[in-house]
Amino acid sequence: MTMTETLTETRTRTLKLVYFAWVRERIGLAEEKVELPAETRTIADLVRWLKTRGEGYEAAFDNEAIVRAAIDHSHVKPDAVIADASEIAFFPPMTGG
Amino acid sequence: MTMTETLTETRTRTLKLVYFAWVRERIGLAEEKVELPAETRTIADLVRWLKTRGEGYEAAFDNEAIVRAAIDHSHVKPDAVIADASEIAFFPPMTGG
Amino acid sequence: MIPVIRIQAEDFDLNAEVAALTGGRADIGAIVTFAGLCRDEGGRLTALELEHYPGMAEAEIGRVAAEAANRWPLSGLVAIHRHGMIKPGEQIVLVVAASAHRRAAFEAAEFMMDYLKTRAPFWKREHLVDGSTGSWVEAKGEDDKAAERWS
Amino acid sequence: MIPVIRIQAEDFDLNAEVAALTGGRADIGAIVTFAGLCRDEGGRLTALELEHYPGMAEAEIGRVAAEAANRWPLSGLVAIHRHGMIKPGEQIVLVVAASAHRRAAFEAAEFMMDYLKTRAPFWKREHLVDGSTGSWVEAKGEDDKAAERWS
Repeated sequence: MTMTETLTETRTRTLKLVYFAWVRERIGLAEEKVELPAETRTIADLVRWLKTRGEGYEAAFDNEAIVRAAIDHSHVKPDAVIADASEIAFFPPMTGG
Repeated sequence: MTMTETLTETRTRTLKLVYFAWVRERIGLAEEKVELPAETRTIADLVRWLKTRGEGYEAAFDNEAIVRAAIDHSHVKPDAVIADASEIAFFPPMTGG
Repeated sequence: MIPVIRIQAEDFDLNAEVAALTGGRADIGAIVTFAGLCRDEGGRLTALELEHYPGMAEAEIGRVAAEAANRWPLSGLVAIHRHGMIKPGEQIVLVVAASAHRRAAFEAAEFMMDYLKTRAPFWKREHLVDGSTGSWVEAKGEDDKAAERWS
Repeated sequence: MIPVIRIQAEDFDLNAEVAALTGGRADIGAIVTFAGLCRDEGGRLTALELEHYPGMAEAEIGRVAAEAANRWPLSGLVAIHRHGMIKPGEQIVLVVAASAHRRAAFEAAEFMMDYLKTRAPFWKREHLVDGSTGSWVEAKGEDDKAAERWS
Protein backbone atom coordinates (compact mmCIF):
# COMPACT_ATOMS: atom_id res chain seq x y z
CA MET A 1 0.00 0.00 0.00
CA THR A 2 1.41 3.37 -1.09
CA MET A 3 1.39 6.55 0.92
CA THR A 4 -1.25 8.09 -1.37
CA GLU A 5 -3.67 5.21 -0.91
CA THR A 6 -3.34 5.45 2.83
CA LEU A 7 -4.23 9.17 2.76
CA THR A 8 -7.20 8.56 0.47
CA GLU A 9 -8.59 5.89 2.72
CA THR A 10 -8.19 8.10 5.75
CA ARG A 11 -10.48 10.70 4.07
CA THR A 12 -13.34 8.26 3.40
CA ARG A 13 -16.23 9.36 5.60
CA THR A 14 -19.97 9.85 6.16
CA LEU A 15 -21.59 12.75 4.34
CA LYS A 16 -25.08 14.24 4.54
CA LEU A 17 -26.86 14.60 1.21
CA VAL A 18 -30.01 16.73 0.83
CA TYR A 19 -32.36 16.90 -2.14
CA PHE A 20 -34.99 19.45 -3.18
CA ALA A 21 -38.01 19.80 -5.49
CA TRP A 22 -38.14 17.23 -8.30
CA VAL A 23 -34.67 15.89 -7.46
CA ARG A 24 -36.06 15.01 -4.02
CA GLU A 25 -39.22 13.50 -5.54
CA ARG A 26 -37.35 11.33 -8.05
CA ILE A 27 -34.89 10.02 -5.48
CA GLY A 28 -37.70 9.58 -2.98
CA LEU A 29 -35.70 11.03 -0.09
CA ALA A 30 -35.32 14.53 1.34
CA GLU A 31 -31.97 13.63 2.89
CA GLU A 32 -29.68 10.72 3.65
CA LYS A 33 -26.28 9.90 5.09
CA VAL A 34 -23.87 8.12 2.76
CA GLU A 35 -20.42 6.55 3.11
CA LEU A 36 -18.47 8.38 0.45
CA PRO A 37 -16.29 5.95 -1.59
CA ALA A 38 -12.60 6.89 -1.44
CA GLU A 39 -12.35 7.68 -5.15
CA THR A 40 -15.17 10.25 -5.00
CA ARG A 41 -13.27 13.52 -5.21
CA THR A 42 -15.61 15.99 -6.99
CA ILE A 43 -19.34 16.69 -7.28
CA ALA A 44 -19.25 15.03 -10.73
CA ASP A 45 -17.70 11.90 -9.14
CA LEU A 46 -20.44 11.89 -6.52
CA VAL A 47 -23.20 12.19 -9.15
CA ARG A 48 -21.63 9.31 -11.12
CA TRP A 49 -21.64 7.15 -8.00
CA LEU A 50 -25.19 8.13 -6.97
CA LYS A 51 -26.50 7.09 -10.40
CA THR A 52 -25.34 3.51 -9.69
CA ARG A 53 -27.57 3.38 -6.62
CA GLY A 54 -30.94 2.84 -8.33
CA GLU A 55 -33.59 4.03 -10.74
CA GLY A 56 -34.63 7.03 -8.66
CA TYR A 57 -31.11 8.41 -8.70
CA GLU A 58 -30.80 7.67 -12.42
CA ALA A 59 -34.03 9.58 -13.07
CA ALA A 60 -32.94 12.50 -10.88
CA PHE A 61 -29.62 12.85 -12.68
CA ASP A 62 -30.92 11.84 -16.12
CA ASN A 63 -29.99 15.29 -17.39
CA GLU A 64 -26.92 15.89 -15.22
CA ALA A 65 -26.22 19.32 -16.67
CA ILE A 66 -29.48 20.72 -15.31
CA VAL A 67 -29.10 19.61 -11.68
CA ARG A 68 -27.43 22.16 -9.44
CA ALA A 69 -25.27 21.42 -6.42
CA ALA A 70 -24.27 23.19 -3.24
CA ILE A 71 -21.52 22.33 -0.77
CA ASP A 72 -22.23 23.50 2.76
CA HIS A 73 -24.85 26.07 1.58
CA SER A 74 -22.80 27.51 -1.30
CA HIS A 75 -23.45 26.97 -5.00
CA VAL A 76 -20.70 24.95 -6.70
CA LYS A 77 -19.91 23.65 -10.18
CA PRO A 78 -19.63 19.88 -11.04
CA ASP A 79 -15.82 20.05 -10.87
CA ALA A 80 -15.87 21.38 -7.30
CA VAL A 81 -13.81 19.28 -4.87
CA ILE A 82 -15.84 17.80 -2.03
CA ALA A 83 -12.86 17.87 0.39
CA ASP A 84 -14.14 18.13 3.98
CA ALA A 85 -17.71 19.15 3.15
CA SER A 86 -20.33 18.13 5.67
CA GLU A 87 -23.51 18.68 3.60
CA ILE A 88 -24.02 18.43 -0.13
CA ALA A 89 -27.29 19.44 -1.81
CA PHE A 90 -28.73 18.64 -5.24
CA PHE A 91 -31.65 20.56 -6.70
CA PRO A 92 -33.23 21.89 -9.94
CA PRO A 93 -32.57 25.42 -11.19
CA MET A 94 -34.05 27.89 -8.69
CA THR A 95 -37.46 29.45 -9.33
CA GLY A 96 -37.89 31.70 -6.32
CA GLY A 97 -38.39 35.46 -6.27
CA MET B 1 -53.09 98.96 -44.72
CA THR B 2 -52.54 95.50 -46.22
CA MET B 3 -54.70 92.49 -45.60
CA THR B 4 -51.96 90.85 -43.49
CA GLU B 5 -51.68 93.83 -41.16
CA THR B 6 -55.41 93.84 -40.63
CA LEU B 7 -55.35 90.18 -39.59
CA THR B 8 -52.43 90.73 -37.23
CA GLU B 9 -54.15 93.59 -35.50
CA THR B 10 -57.31 91.57 -35.15
CA ARG B 11 -55.33 88.96 -33.19
CA THR B 12 -53.89 91.41 -30.65
CA ARG B 13 -55.38 90.47 -27.29
CA THR B 14 -55.10 90.12 -23.54
CA LEU B 15 -52.99 87.22 -22.29
CA LYS B 16 -52.46 85.81 -18.81
CA LEU B 17 -48.81 85.41 -17.81
CA VAL B 18 -47.79 83.33 -14.78
CA TYR B 19 -44.36 83.12 -13.14
CA PHE B 20 -42.81 80.60 -10.75
CA ALA B 21 -39.90 80.26 -8.32
CA TRP B 22 -37.07 82.75 -8.91
CA VAL B 23 -38.64 84.04 -12.13
CA ARG B 24 -41.66 85.05 -10.01
CA GLU B 25 -39.43 86.59 -7.33
CA ARG B 26 -37.35 88.65 -9.78
CA ILE B 27 -40.39 89.98 -11.65
CA GLY B 28 -42.17 90.55 -8.34
CA LEU B 29 -45.46 89.13 -9.58
CA ALA B 30 -47.03 85.66 -9.56
CA GLU B 31 -49.26 86.53 -12.49
CA GLU B 32 -50.46 89.41 -14.63
CA LYS B 33 -52.60 90.18 -17.65
CA VAL B 34 -50.86 91.86 -20.56
CA GLU B 35 -51.93 93.34 -23.88
CA LEU B 36 -49.84 91.42 -26.34
CA PRO B 37 -48.30 93.74 -28.98
CA ALA B 38 -49.29 92.71 -32.49
CA GLU B 39 -45.74 91.83 -33.58
CA THR B 40 -45.31 89.31 -30.71
CA ARG B 41 -45.61 86.01 -32.52
CA THR B 42 -43.41 83.55 -30.58
CA ILE B 43 -42.30 82.90 -27.00
CA ALA B 44 -38.92 84.47 -27.89
CA ASP B 45 -40.74 87.61 -29.15
CA LEU B 46 -42.68 87.75 -25.88
CA VAL B 47 -39.50 87.45 -23.78
CA ARG B 48 -37.86 90.24 -25.82
CA TRP B 49 -40.86 92.50 -25.18
CA LEU B 50 -41.09 91.61 -21.47
CA LYS B 51 -37.42 92.56 -20.99
CA THR B 52 -38.29 96.15 -22.05
CA ARG B 53 -40.78 96.41 -19.19
CA GLY B 54 -38.35 96.99 -16.31
CA GLU B 55 -35.41 95.78 -14.23
CA GLY B 56 -37.29 92.86 -12.68
CA TYR B 57 -38.07 91.40 -16.08
CA GLU B 58 -34.50 92.04 -17.23
CA ALA B 59 -33.18 90.17 -14.18
CA ALA B 60 -35.63 87.28 -14.67
CA PHE B 61 -34.62 86.84 -18.31
CA ASP B 62 -30.97 87.77 -17.84
CA ASN B 63 -30.01 84.25 -18.94
CA GLU B 64 -32.82 83.66 -21.42
CA ALA B 65 -31.65 80.19 -22.34
CA ILE B 66 -32.28 78.89 -18.81
CA VAL B 67 -35.86 80.10 -18.40
CA ARG B 68 -38.48 77.56 -19.48
CA ALA B 69 -41.89 78.37 -20.92
CA ALA B 70 -45.26 76.67 -21.13
CA ILE B 71 -48.28 77.52 -23.26
CA ASP B 72 -51.58 76.45 -21.75
CA HIS B 73 -49.90 73.92 -19.40
CA SER B 74 -47.57 72.34 -22.00
CA HIS B 75 -43.82 72.81 -22.22
CA VAL B 76 -42.73 74.74 -25.32
CA LYS B 77 -39.49 75.93 -26.91
CA PRO B 78 -38.66 79.62 -27.50
CA ASP B 79 -39.67 79.40 -31.15
CA ALA B 80 -43.17 78.16 -30.25
CA VAL B 81 -45.94 80.29 -31.76
CA ILE B 82 -48.23 81.89 -29.19
CA ALA B 83 -51.25 81.81 -31.54
CA ASP B 84 -54.46 81.68 -29.50
CA ALA B 85 -52.86 80.74 -26.17
CA SER B 86 -54.72 81.87 -23.08
CA GLU B 87 -52.00 81.34 -20.43
CA ILE B 88 -48.24 81.49 -20.79
CA ALA B 89 -45.90 80.51 -17.94
CA PHE B 90 -42.21 81.23 -17.34
CA PHE B 91 -40.15 79.33 -14.77
CA PRO B 92 -36.69 77.96 -13.94
CA PRO B 93 -35.71 74.37 -14.77
CA MET B 94 -37.86 72.01 -12.71
CA THR B 95 -36.52 70.52 -9.46
CA GLY B 96 -39.41 68.35 -8.31
CA GLY B 97 -39.42 64.63 -7.72
CA MET C 1 -55.47 51.06 -16.99
CA ILE C 2 -56.21 54.58 -15.74
CA PRO C 3 -53.20 56.13 -13.96
CA VAL C 4 -53.83 57.72 -10.57
CA ILE C 5 -52.30 61.23 -10.46
CA ARG C 6 -52.53 63.39 -7.36
CA ILE C 7 -50.94 66.72 -6.44
CA GLN C 8 -51.48 67.37 -2.75
CA ALA C 9 -50.13 69.06 0.37
CA GLU C 10 -50.97 66.05 2.57
CA ASP C 11 -48.74 63.06 3.15
CA PHE C 12 -49.55 59.73 1.49
CA ASP C 13 -49.55 56.13 2.68
CA LEU C 14 -47.60 53.50 0.76
CA ASN C 15 -49.73 50.52 1.86
CA ALA C 16 -52.98 52.32 1.03
CA GLU C 17 -51.83 53.23 -2.47
CA VAL C 18 -50.59 49.70 -3.19
CA ALA C 19 -53.79 48.16 -1.78
CA ALA C 20 -55.97 50.45 -3.94
CA LEU C 21 -54.07 49.25 -6.97
CA THR C 22 -53.98 45.50 -6.26
CA GLY C 23 -57.24 44.94 -4.35
CA GLY C 24 -59.07 41.84 -5.59
CA ARG C 25 -56.74 41.23 -8.52
CA ALA C 26 -54.73 38.06 -9.20
CA ASP C 27 -52.96 39.05 -12.41
CA ILE C 28 -50.29 41.31 -10.87
CA GLY C 29 -46.91 39.69 -10.31
CA ALA C 30 -44.73 42.70 -9.58
CA ILE C 31 -45.18 45.98 -7.73
CA VAL C 32 -42.41 48.55 -7.64
CA THR C 33 -42.76 51.63 -5.47
CA PHE C 34 -40.49 54.65 -5.35
CA ALA C 35 -40.74 57.13 -2.49
CA GLY C 36 -38.68 60.32 -2.57
CA LEU C 37 -37.90 61.72 0.89
CA CYS C 38 -36.69 65.11 2.11
CA ARG C 39 -33.06 64.95 3.28
CA ASP C 40 -31.63 67.38 5.85
CA GLU C 41 -28.38 67.64 3.84
CA GLY C 42 -26.13 66.91 6.78
CA GLY C 43 -28.26 68.86 9.25
CA ARG C 44 -28.32 72.04 7.13
CA LEU C 45 -32.06 72.08 6.36
CA THR C 46 -35.21 72.39 8.46
CA ALA C 47 -37.47 71.98 5.44
CA LEU C 48 -37.84 71.99 1.70
CA GLU C 49 -40.56 74.25 0.31
CA LEU C 50 -42.13 72.92 -2.87
CA GLU C 51 -43.75 75.40 -5.21
CA HIS C 52 -45.77 74.04 -8.12
CA TYR C 53 -47.81 75.14 -11.10
CA PRO C 54 -51.37 74.03 -10.36
CA GLY C 55 -53.12 72.60 -13.38
CA MET C 56 -49.94 72.08 -15.35
CA ALA C 57 -48.50 69.73 -12.67
CA GLU C 58 -51.45 67.34 -13.06
CA ALA C 59 -51.46 67.70 -16.86
CA GLU C 60 -47.73 67.09 -17.26
CA ILE C 61 -47.57 64.11 -14.88
CA GLY C 62 -50.64 62.76 -16.68
CA ARG C 63 -48.78 62.97 -19.99
CA VAL C 64 -45.72 61.20 -18.52
CA ALA C 65 -47.98 58.48 -17.06
CA ALA C 66 -49.76 58.02 -20.40
CA GLU C 67 -46.39 57.57 -22.06
CA ALA C 68 -45.34 54.97 -19.45
CA ALA C 69 -48.64 53.10 -19.95
CA ASN C 70 -47.99 53.15 -23.67
CA ARG C 71 -44.47 51.74 -23.34
CA TRP C 72 -45.01 48.99 -20.76
CA PRO C 73 -47.85 46.51 -20.12
CA LEU C 74 -48.91 47.97 -16.76
CA SER C 75 -51.68 46.73 -14.49
CA GLY C 76 -51.58 49.95 -12.47
CA LEU C 77 -49.72 53.22 -12.11
CA VAL C 78 -49.81 55.82 -9.33
CA ALA C 79 -47.96 59.15 -9.15
CA ILE C 80 -48.41 61.43 -6.16
CA HIS C 81 -46.44 64.65 -5.70
CA ARG C 82 -46.69 66.83 -2.61
CA HIS C 83 -46.26 70.61 -2.43
CA GLY C 84 -45.74 73.06 0.42
CA MET C 85 -43.36 72.74 3.38
CA ILE C 86 -41.86 69.29 3.81
CA LYS C 87 -39.56 68.37 6.72
CA PRO C 88 -36.50 66.13 6.59
CA GLY C 89 -37.53 62.48 6.71
CA GLU C 90 -40.96 63.23 5.22
CA GLN C 91 -42.15 61.92 1.87
CA ILE C 92 -42.22 64.19 -1.21
CA VAL C 93 -43.15 61.98 -4.12
CA LEU C 94 -44.50 58.48 -4.72
CA VAL C 95 -44.63 56.33 -7.82
CA VAL C 96 -46.18 52.86 -7.85
CA ALA C 97 -45.99 50.69 -10.96
CA ALA C 98 -47.62 47.26 -11.18
CA SER C 99 -47.31 44.68 -13.92
CA ALA C 100 -47.45 40.93 -14.52
CA HIS C 101 -43.64 40.82 -14.59
CA ARG C 102 -40.90 42.66 -12.74
CA ARG C 103 -38.95 44.22 -15.62
CA ALA C 104 -41.92 46.33 -16.80
CA ALA C 105 -42.70 47.48 -13.25
CA PHE C 106 -39.09 48.48 -12.54
CA GLU C 107 -38.61 50.27 -15.85
CA ALA C 108 -41.92 52.13 -15.71
CA ALA C 109 -41.23 53.36 -12.15
CA GLU C 110 -37.73 54.54 -13.06
CA PHE C 111 -39.01 56.19 -16.26
CA MET C 112 -41.71 58.01 -14.26
CA MET C 113 -39.18 59.35 -11.76
CA ASP C 114 -36.66 60.44 -14.41
CA TYR C 115 -39.39 62.34 -16.24
CA LEU C 116 -41.00 63.77 -13.11
CA LYS C 117 -37.61 65.21 -12.15
CA THR C 118 -37.15 67.04 -15.45
CA ARG C 119 -40.69 67.75 -16.68
CA ALA C 120 -43.07 68.13 -13.72
CA PRO C 121 -43.44 71.85 -12.83
CA PHE C 122 -42.21 71.79 -9.22
CA TRP C 123 -39.45 73.90 -7.67
CA LYS C 124 -37.69 73.24 -4.37
CA ARG C 125 -36.44 75.96 -2.04
CA GLU C 126 -34.32 75.29 1.01
CA HIS C 127 -35.22 76.47 4.51
CA LEU C 128 -32.15 76.56 6.72
CA VAL C 129 -31.59 75.73 10.39
CA ASP C 130 -30.73 79.36 11.21
CA GLY C 131 -34.33 80.26 10.30
CA SER C 132 -33.47 81.89 6.99
CA THR C 133 -34.85 80.99 3.59
CA GLY C 134 -32.10 79.51 1.50
CA SER C 135 -31.75 79.36 -2.24
CA TRP C 136 -33.75 77.57 -4.89
CA VAL C 137 -32.39 74.13 -5.58
CA GLU C 138 -30.57 74.07 -8.91
CA ALA C 139 -31.53 71.54 -11.56
CA LYS C 140 -28.94 68.81 -12.05
CA GLY C 141 -27.46 67.92 -15.42
CA GLU C 142 -27.48 64.28 -14.35
CA ASP C 143 -31.28 64.39 -14.15
CA ASP C 144 -31.47 65.53 -17.78
CA LYS C 145 -29.12 62.71 -18.75
CA ALA C 146 -31.25 60.22 -16.82
CA ALA C 147 -34.36 61.33 -18.70
CA GLU C 148 -32.57 61.20 -22.05
CA ARG C 149 -31.92 57.47 -21.54
CA TRP C 150 -35.56 56.81 -22.42
CA SER C 151 -35.72 58.75 -25.68
CA MET D 1 -25.47 49.12 6.93
CA ILE D 2 -26.59 45.65 7.99
CA PRO D 3 -29.03 44.09 5.52
CA VAL D 4 -32.23 42.59 6.94
CA ILE D 5 -32.76 39.07 5.58
CA ARG D 6 -35.77 36.99 6.54
CA ILE D 7 -37.10 33.65 5.30
CA GLN D 8 -40.57 33.10 6.68
CA ALA D 9 -43.95 31.46 6.09
CA GLU D 10 -45.83 34.55 7.35
CA ASP D 11 -46.86 37.51 5.22
CA PHE D 12 -44.98 40.82 5.54
CA ASP D 13 -46.07 44.46 5.72
CA LEU D 14 -44.59 46.98 3.30
CA ASN D 15 -45.12 50.03 5.55
CA ALA D 16 -43.62 48.29 8.58
CA GLU D 17 -40.48 47.25 6.69
CA VAL D 18 -39.99 50.73 5.22
CA ALA D 19 -40.59 52.39 8.60
CA ALA D 20 -38.06 50.10 10.32
CA LEU D 21 -35.50 51.15 7.76
CA THR D 22 -36.13 54.92 7.72
CA GLY D 23 -37.25 55.62 11.30
CA GLY D 24 -35.56 58.70 12.74
CA ARG D 25 -33.21 59.19 9.79
CA ALA D 26 -32.94 62.30 7.58
CA ASP D 27 -30.23 61.17 5.16
CA ILE D 28 -32.38 58.91 2.99
CA GLY D 29 -33.64 60.46 -0.23
CA ALA D 30 -34.92 57.43 -2.11
CA ILE D 31 -36.70 54.21 -1.17
CA VAL D 32 -37.46 51.60 -3.78
CA THR D 33 -39.58 48.58 -2.87
CA PHE D 34 -40.27 45.52 -4.95
CA ALA D 35 -43.05 43.13 -4.01
CA GLY D 36 -43.49 39.90 -5.95
CA LEU D 37 -47.06 38.55 -5.88
CA CYS D 38 -48.59 35.19 -6.69
CA ARG D 39 -50.55 35.28 -9.97
CA ASP D 40 -53.43 32.89 -10.72
CA GLU D 41 -52.22 32.50 -14.33
CA GLY D 42 -55.55 33.25 -15.88
CA GLY D 43 -57.52 31.43 -13.18
CA ARG D 44 -55.52 28.20 -13.54
CA LEU D 45 -53.91 28.23 -10.05
CA THR D 46 -55.27 28.03 -6.51
CA ALA D 47 -51.80 28.42 -4.99
CA LEU D 48 -48.07 28.31 -5.47
CA GLU D 49 -46.16 26.09 -3.07
CA LEU D 50 -42.68 27.35 -2.30
CA GLU D 51 -40.08 24.83 -1.17
CA HIS D 52 -36.77 26.19 0.09
CA TYR D 53 -33.42 25.04 1.44
CA PRO D 54 -33.32 26.25 5.06
CA GLY D 55 -29.96 27.61 6.02
CA MET D 56 -28.74 28.03 2.49
CA ALA D 57 -31.62 30.40 1.61
CA GLU D 58 -30.54 32.85 4.32
CA ALA D 59 -26.85 32.40 3.49
CA GLU D 60 -27.28 32.91 -0.25
CA ILE D 61 -29.57 35.95 0.06
CA GLY D 62 -27.12 37.33 2.60
CA ARG D 63 -24.29 36.98 0.05
CA VAL D 64 -26.39 38.72 -2.63
CA ALA D 65 -27.25 41.53 -0.19
CA ALA D 66 -23.59 41.95 0.78
CA GLU D 67 -22.71 42.28 -2.90
CA ALA D 68 -25.42 44.92 -3.39
CA ALA D 69 -24.17 46.84 -0.34
CA ASN D 70 -20.69 46.69 -1.81
CA ARG D 71 -21.77 48.02 -5.20
CA TRP D 72 -24.12 50.85 -4.17
CA PRO D 73 -24.06 53.40 -1.33
CA LEU D 74 -27.10 52.07 0.49
CA SER D 75 -28.67 53.41 3.67
CA GLY D 76 -30.72 50.27 4.13
CA LEU D 77 -31.57 46.97 2.48
CA VAL D 78 -34.31 44.45 3.25
CA ALA D 79 -34.97 41.09 1.59
CA ILE D 80 -37.84 38.88 2.77
CA HIS D 81 -38.79 35.63 1.04
CA ARG D 82 -41.79 33.54 2.02
CA HIS D 83 -42.12 29.77 1.76
CA GLY D 84 -45.07 27.38 1.97
CA MET D 85 -48.49 27.72 0.29
CA ILE D 86 -49.19 31.15 -1.17
CA LYS D 87 -52.52 32.08 -2.76
CA PRO D 88 -53.03 34.27 -5.86
CA GLY D 89 -52.83 37.94 -4.92
CA GLU D 90 -50.62 37.23 -1.90
CA GLN D 91 -47.06 38.49 -1.52
CA ILE D 92 -44.11 36.13 -2.08
CA VAL D 93 -41.02 38.28 -1.89
CA LEU D 94 -40.05 41.79 -0.80
CA VAL D 95 -36.96 43.86 -1.44
CA VAL D 96 -36.50 47.35 -0.03
CA ALA D 97 -33.47 49.45 -0.97
CA ALA D 98 -32.81 52.91 0.48
CA SER D 99 -30.16 55.40 -0.52
CA ALA D 100 -29.46 59.15 -0.63
CA HIS D 101 -30.25 59.15 -4.35
CA ARG D 102 -32.70 57.30 -6.54
CA ARG D 103 -30.38 55.63 -9.04
CA ALA D 104 -28.60 53.55 -6.37
CA ALA D 105 -31.91 52.52 -4.78
CA PHE D 106 -33.45 51.45 -8.11
CA GLU D 107 -30.37 49.56 -9.28
CA ALA D 108 -29.79 47.78 -5.97
CA ALA D 109 -33.44 46.64 -5.81
CA GLU D 110 -33.36 45.36 -9.39
CA PHE D 111 -30.01 43.64 -8.81
CA MET D 112 -31.36 41.93 -5.68
CA MET D 113 -34.40 40.62 -7.55
CA ASP D 114 -32.41 39.40 -10.57
CA TYR D 115 -30.06 37.50 -8.27
CA LEU D 116 -32.77 36.19 -5.96
CA LYS D 117 -34.49 34.71 -9.00
CA THR D 118 -31.43 32.78 -10.13
CA ARG D 119 -29.44 32.12 -6.94
CA ALA D 120 -31.80 31.86 -3.95
CA PRO D 121 -32.67 28.18 -3.29
CA PHE D 122 -36.45 28.30 -3.68
CA TRP D 123 -38.62 26.17 -5.95
CA LYS D 124 -42.21 26.87 -6.95
CA ARG D 125 -44.83 24.21 -7.57
CA GLU D 126 -48.28 24.91 -8.97
CA HIS D 127 -51.50 23.85 -7.28
CA LEU D 128 -54.36 23.77 -9.76
CA VAL D 129 -58.05 24.68 -9.50
CA ASP D 130 -59.11 21.05 -10.05
CA GLY D 131 -57.43 20.20 -6.73
CA SER D 132 -54.42 18.48 -8.26
CA THR D 133 -50.79 19.29 -7.70
CA GLY D 134 -49.33 20.67 -10.90
CA SER D 135 -45.77 20.71 -12.07
CA TRP D 136 -42.69 22.44 -10.77
CA VAL D 137 -42.25 25.86 -12.35
CA GLU D 138 -39.41 25.79 -14.87
CA ALA D 139 -36.56 28.27 -14.59
CA LYS D 140 -36.62 30.92 -17.31
CA GLY D 141 -33.66 31.68 -19.53
CA GLU D 142 -34.61 35.35 -19.38
CA ASP D 143 -33.96 35.33 -15.63
CA ASP D 144 -30.41 34.10 -16.20
CA LYS D 145 -29.92 36.83 -18.80
CA ALA D 146 -31.28 39.44 -16.38
CA ALA D 147 -28.78 38.35 -13.73
CA GLU D 148 -25.92 38.34 -16.22
CA ARG D 149 -26.46 42.07 -16.85
CA TRP D 150 -24.78 42.78 -13.52
CA SER D 151 -21.63 40.73 -14.03
